Amino acid sequence: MTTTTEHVERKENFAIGILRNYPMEIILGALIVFLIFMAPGFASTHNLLNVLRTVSMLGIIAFGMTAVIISGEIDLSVGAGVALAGCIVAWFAGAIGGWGGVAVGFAVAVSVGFSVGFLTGQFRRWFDVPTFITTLALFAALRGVANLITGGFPLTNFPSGFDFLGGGYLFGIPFPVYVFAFTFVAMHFIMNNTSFGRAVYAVGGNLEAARLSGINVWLVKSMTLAITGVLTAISGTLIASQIGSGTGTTATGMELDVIAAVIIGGTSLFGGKGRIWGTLIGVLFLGCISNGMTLMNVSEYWQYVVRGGIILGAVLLNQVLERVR
Amino acid sequence: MTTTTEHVERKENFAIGILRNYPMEIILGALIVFLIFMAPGFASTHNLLNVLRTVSMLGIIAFGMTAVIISGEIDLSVGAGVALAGCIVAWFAGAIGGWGGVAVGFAVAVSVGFSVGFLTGQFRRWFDVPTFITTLALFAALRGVANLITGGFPLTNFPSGFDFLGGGYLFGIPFPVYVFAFTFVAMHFIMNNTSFGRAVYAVGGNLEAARLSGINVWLVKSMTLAITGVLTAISGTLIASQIGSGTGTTATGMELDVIAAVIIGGTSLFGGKGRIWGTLIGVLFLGCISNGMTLMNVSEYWQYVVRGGIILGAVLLNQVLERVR
Amino acid sequence: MIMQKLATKTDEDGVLEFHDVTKLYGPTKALSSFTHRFDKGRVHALMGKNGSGKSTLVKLLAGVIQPTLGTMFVNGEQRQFTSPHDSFAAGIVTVHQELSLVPELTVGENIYLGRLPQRNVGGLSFVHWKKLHAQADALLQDMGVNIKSRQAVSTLSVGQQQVVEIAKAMSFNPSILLLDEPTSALATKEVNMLFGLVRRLKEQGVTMIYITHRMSELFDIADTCTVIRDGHYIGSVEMKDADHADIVGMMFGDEAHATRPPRRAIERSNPVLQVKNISRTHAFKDISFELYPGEILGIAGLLGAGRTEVMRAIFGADPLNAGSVTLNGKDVTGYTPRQMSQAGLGYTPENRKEVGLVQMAAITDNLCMASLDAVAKGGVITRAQEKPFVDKQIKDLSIKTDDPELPVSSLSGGNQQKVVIGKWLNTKPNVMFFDEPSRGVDVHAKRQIFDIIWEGAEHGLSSIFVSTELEEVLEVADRVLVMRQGEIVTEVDPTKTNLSELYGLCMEGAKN
Amino acid sequence: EGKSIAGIVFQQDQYMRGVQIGMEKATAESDDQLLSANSDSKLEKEAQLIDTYIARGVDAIAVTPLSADASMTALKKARDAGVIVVTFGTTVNGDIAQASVTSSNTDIGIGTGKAAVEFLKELGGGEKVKIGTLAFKSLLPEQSDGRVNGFLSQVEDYVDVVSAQDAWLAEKAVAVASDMLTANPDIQVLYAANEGGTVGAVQAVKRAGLEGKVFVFGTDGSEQLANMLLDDDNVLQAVTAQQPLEVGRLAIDAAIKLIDGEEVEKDISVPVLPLQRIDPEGVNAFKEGLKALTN
Ligand SMILES: Nc1ncnc2c1ncn2[C@@H]1O[C@H](COP(=O)(O)OP(=O)(O)OP(=O)(O)O)[C@@H](O)[C@H]1O
Ligand SMILES: Nc1ncnc2c1ncn2[C@@H]1O[C@H](COP(=O)(O)OP(=O)(O)OP(=O)(O)O)[C@@H](O)[C@H]1O
Ligand SMILES: [Mg+2]
Ligand SMILES: [Mg+2]
Repeated sequence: MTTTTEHVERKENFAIGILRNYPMEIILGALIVFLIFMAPGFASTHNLLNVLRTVSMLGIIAFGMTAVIISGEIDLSVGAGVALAGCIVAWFAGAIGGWGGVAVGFAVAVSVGFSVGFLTGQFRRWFDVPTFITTLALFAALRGVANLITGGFPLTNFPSGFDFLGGGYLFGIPFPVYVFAFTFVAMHFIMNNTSFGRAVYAVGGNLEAARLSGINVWLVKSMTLAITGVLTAISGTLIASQIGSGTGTTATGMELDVIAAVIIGGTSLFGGKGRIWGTLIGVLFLGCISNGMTLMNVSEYWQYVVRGGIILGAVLLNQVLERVR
Repeated sequence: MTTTTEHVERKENFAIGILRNYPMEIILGALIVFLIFMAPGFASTHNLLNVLRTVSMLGIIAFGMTAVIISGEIDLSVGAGVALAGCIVAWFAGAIGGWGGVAVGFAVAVSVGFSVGFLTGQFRRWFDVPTFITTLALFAALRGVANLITGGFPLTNFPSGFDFLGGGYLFGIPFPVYVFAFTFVAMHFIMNNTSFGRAVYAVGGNLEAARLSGINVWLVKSMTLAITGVLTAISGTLIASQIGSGTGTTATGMELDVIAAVIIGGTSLFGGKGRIWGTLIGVLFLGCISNGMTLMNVSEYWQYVVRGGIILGAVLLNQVLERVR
Repeated sequence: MIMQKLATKTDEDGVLEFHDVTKLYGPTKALSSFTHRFDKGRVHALMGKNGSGKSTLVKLLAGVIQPTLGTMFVNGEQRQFTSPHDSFAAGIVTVHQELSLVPELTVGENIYLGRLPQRNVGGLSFVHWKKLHAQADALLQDMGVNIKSRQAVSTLSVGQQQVVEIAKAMSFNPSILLLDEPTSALATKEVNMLFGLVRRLKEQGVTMIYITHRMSELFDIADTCTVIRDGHYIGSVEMKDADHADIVGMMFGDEAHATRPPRRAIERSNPVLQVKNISRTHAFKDISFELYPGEILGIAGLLGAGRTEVMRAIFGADPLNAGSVTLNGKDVTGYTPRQMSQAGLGYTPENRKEVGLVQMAAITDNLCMASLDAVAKGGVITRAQEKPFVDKQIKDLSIKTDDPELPVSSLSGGNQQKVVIGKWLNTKPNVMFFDEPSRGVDVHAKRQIFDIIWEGAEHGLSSIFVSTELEEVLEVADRVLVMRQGEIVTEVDPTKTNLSELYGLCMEGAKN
Repeated sequence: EGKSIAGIVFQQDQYMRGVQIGMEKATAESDDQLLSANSDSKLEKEAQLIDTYIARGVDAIAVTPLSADASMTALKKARDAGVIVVTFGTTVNGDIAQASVTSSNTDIGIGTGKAAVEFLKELGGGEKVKIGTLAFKSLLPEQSDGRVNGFLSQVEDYVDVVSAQDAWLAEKAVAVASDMLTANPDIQVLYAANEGGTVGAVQAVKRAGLEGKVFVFGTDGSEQLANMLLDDDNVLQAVTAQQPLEVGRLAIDAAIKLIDGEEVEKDISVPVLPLQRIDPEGVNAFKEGLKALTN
């Protein structure tokens, strides 16, 4: 008798342990199960690959944003950065032509992303301008520059085959998913297993303590922003490839989606806490909601309500589950 | 000789003192002087009143947002709240009719604003859900509800004379400016001279210390959010009056402008620090930039770049001037 | 208003009683079936080593946390405090171990936070600033401290902030006062001021619980001493019947503790650290000294004498206006903390909570934070690589923790201090600055820390040692510099002076 | 002396840019001044811009109102202040616009609808074809409904709308259109009501490998869409282009005439331009026209 009771108790504890340790994973799982039964076509390989492709564009940036937010900063300019990167690549593709043009454009876009991010961090250092402000200014300015490059017209002079990057398949899996997976692994490794990653957590947790521990705190913050700039340029190129053009209106409002994914994934807006893995869950969660609602043909006005409700519900449930003891 | 030198030195110190203590005021002043000479029509009474009317809608909310941010929270739902309030008022004006309908609608909108804000704070308390998330969810949901109320089409059944609220003049000054001025005075007073206002600073400056001092920290936070909700409803009603309709698409992206005004005004995104007066300056600053660029016919693509540049430049200069010692 | 005395006084007024009170933090038993009655109108010292549960007991009474099991009686009534507010209402006022002020606000506002004096105009009530500052200034003056009500708390040093905390407690006119290590940041003068206040309150019949790690204070101020060990009640003694050894025995059982090794002759030919004429506006000026291999240099001074500022500036945490610094024969003037740390200098700051530790990060992460370059091979780091570094410090410094993966905020104050030291020992420095390393550390752990400093010296580690407790400076250091108002006024040999002489040197000519 | 005319568009896309260029060209030769601005699809910003221009004392405002009803209040103020009001693209109720240059949204829908009728008849072979629509209802409900309903008015006998969603930015539209095709594998035709939606729909079909099975009908003319019509993947079948240059030029002409006190026709209609896969010459001619525009 005793053993049975014990066994049951153990099991219960095990279940509670899972609930406590993986609440967001469980919520995502529940959402997926719900969609499998309720959303026509959700479970098809084809659809799942589509969801992955769509979230890839967002997710690539979100991993960088996770590091930025953990380091205690924020980047509101990623949507504009995506548009700018697409326009730069498209412009060079048109001006130089062919894959050479694309390569040059991509290199320029990546350099611009890196430099703008890095300088944002240095601004914080030299002039104590919060990154919220700098990137808010960039939010407007980068999109303006993108439009100045294109003159307001979509640039479409890409070499043939360019659409592979955003739209093609490699071994049956959409190409952007590889980039997404690679970014995940790389950022996960960087944040957990490099001294740079450790420094990011320290800097966000207590800037002064990190500084007095001999960490080059501004370099660390600037680098998280620069990394995000590079990832934004990569995502921007993929998106330009997917829609076949570079225009200044691409990715409007994307910054909020990216930040939402990071926060839903459990990263604290106040810095010092967060996980790349959590962001992966957050990104997939948002992707599944959007996909599911379209599949279920939820009317556009209800979509707003449902989306808001699900986000709130999930985060709430997450907090409640974490408390189960 | 000695006296002269002393006199000069005193003067210099005085100038430096002004620079250090009122940097943002000086920057705004410089911008206004620039616009008087460079922007055709800027200095006309009619135009200045227009600027004031325009900034009123934003500013009313920004004062509430200042309190929210000082208390260490944030509200991303104000744009959606404006749309919802306008739709509620319009709906009741249509359903009940006349000024009675407007009055009921306004009362409902204010109650909804208050309750939603207050509950957001309580959510933070009970479930530890960051207000960033709750209001991000509301950001989507409130707009959805607004659209569900209107069915997607602007509701315009207002009684005649309703346009006075947003568009009319009282003693030669636009009506919203009175509301704006009243809100400024009230919030300035509350934040500086009431126990509640001081508690807001304490809660944002050191939550644990405030709690240990017997302050009901969650009530304080909830109240700042509730006040902002009420101010949002008021602003939403004025905007509905100004544009003569309630629609779900009103005030898209307004949350970012409001937060920008607060941060430009010197409030720290990390809580504990900030002034209502600073927000007033921030609001006027943003209003003058937009108005000036339109008057000077800056091309719309350049507007984005210029706007970004000016915001960044101003905050940067502000920080540099503050350091002059 | 919160402080209204009960209309009818009973015999049980001011009595605190615990019945089988237990407090669990997850698996940690912070307090274990604690049963005791604290009589009214007396000063009850509470002793115990770091992490024994003293602060936990105080927090229960302050309404900050709630007991897992058991009951508390206050003024003869069974009470459950769900918030600090409830505790105030019962007449209990607490000075917490960790500073709890709002840095952005003024001193006066902090003192009256949550109950600012009001003025009524036309039915609206708002803050009566004039009255507030007048009251606060009167209070501060009455306490005999030179702090102004309108000063911002962020401009005060840690010691001054502690004084403000005490002023805040006094302003409540408490009937029960709980003091959790109020003196850990205070120098002799302020300690005497505090003791004056405590005696005054005792005359008024106030019950006090007084936590300290400074044994000497007990005999000065306490009526009884209650000892807890690992959350358990061990016993109580009347101070008049007790002696030093009894209490230490109760606290530690029969653990052994270190004594100072014999002083060695220091080879004073080649300084490892040479500081020449350094100045920093508003902080200190024209400071010059040398530090030799294996030497422990003490700096003595009163609160705000500028010791912290000097060490921070040398370490590169604050800029210098003039002067030069040479470390290991290399000119390191203007180096950043990072460069300093790479050059072999370590610095443990005085306020561990604000700048010493990343509270939300794991103990492991904190211990490796300053030595990431050494721990990580080619920038790559794993828990396995960190483990030896972590285990070594936990063992060497006897850091009391169940799991190094827990956040450092879960440690008791003294153990947090050890983590700060461990963090720097992991960088294998050859010069260390210890700024108040013994603050909030129990007698035993204090000896351990001193032992670490002495043992380091044996192996050639040079240290600067700063403590507000002058007797520690005399014991630990090989040579002592005296600072007054930002200047070095003299140098003394600790073997050729005594406490009162050193205190006199620190005081001489100082204002007030 | 030179007149000053404000031109207000509501978003940054190719069509609006085209109108602006048309306006610029119409004012370039004279010493008239064009002030241009963008209301970002926000009614309150539109009202503010109009206020600003009234304050600046412009002679005329040429605007593409965001809403027939909701834009009335602001424009009425302009009229009351003696400013000439000309609308283009969209118009406003209440007899406020003194001239209105439009290709109606309904016409735009009808244009594509007409081009689709024969195609749908054949595709359905007597049965109704299942279609999905991509609109921009939560951005600009009136315009969006105008186009979608115009399209449906032509083809309603031959189609069955099984999915109606919003998506107007290309990258969003790819995802949404993909999802629609997944949820409704029987969809054979997608209709998109703006340029971004059309681009997204075409990319979604190609990405799903459904070329030859699913066909797209869209809206707006751009180089990218023209190329898609000419591509032999057979996805995009027809779009209805507007003539933004014409619209811009006519709006300015009307404004100048009105300022000078001349009579103008109140409703100036600019024909829409259907572009179809089955008419490559027409598409090529349109492309040439575009080149002239961007240079
Ligand atoms: N929030 C918490 N979470 C987990 N454990 C905690 C927490 N607070 C305290 N503890 C643990 O409870 C025990 C008692 O801590 P407490 O702070 O009461 O010690 P203390 O006697 O005041 O020590 P010190 O002299 O160092 O201040 C310690 O083991 C500590 O690690
Ligand atoms: N942030 C600050 N702003 C202004 N003055 C300060 C600040 N911090 C310290 N001071 C002042 O600088 C002087 C030196 O302070 P410091 O903290 O170095 O003294 P200390 O000898 O270490 O004393 P303590 O025991 O308080 O640490 C004091 O007069 C102090 O009031
Ligand atoms: Mg303690
Ligand atoms: Mg000090």
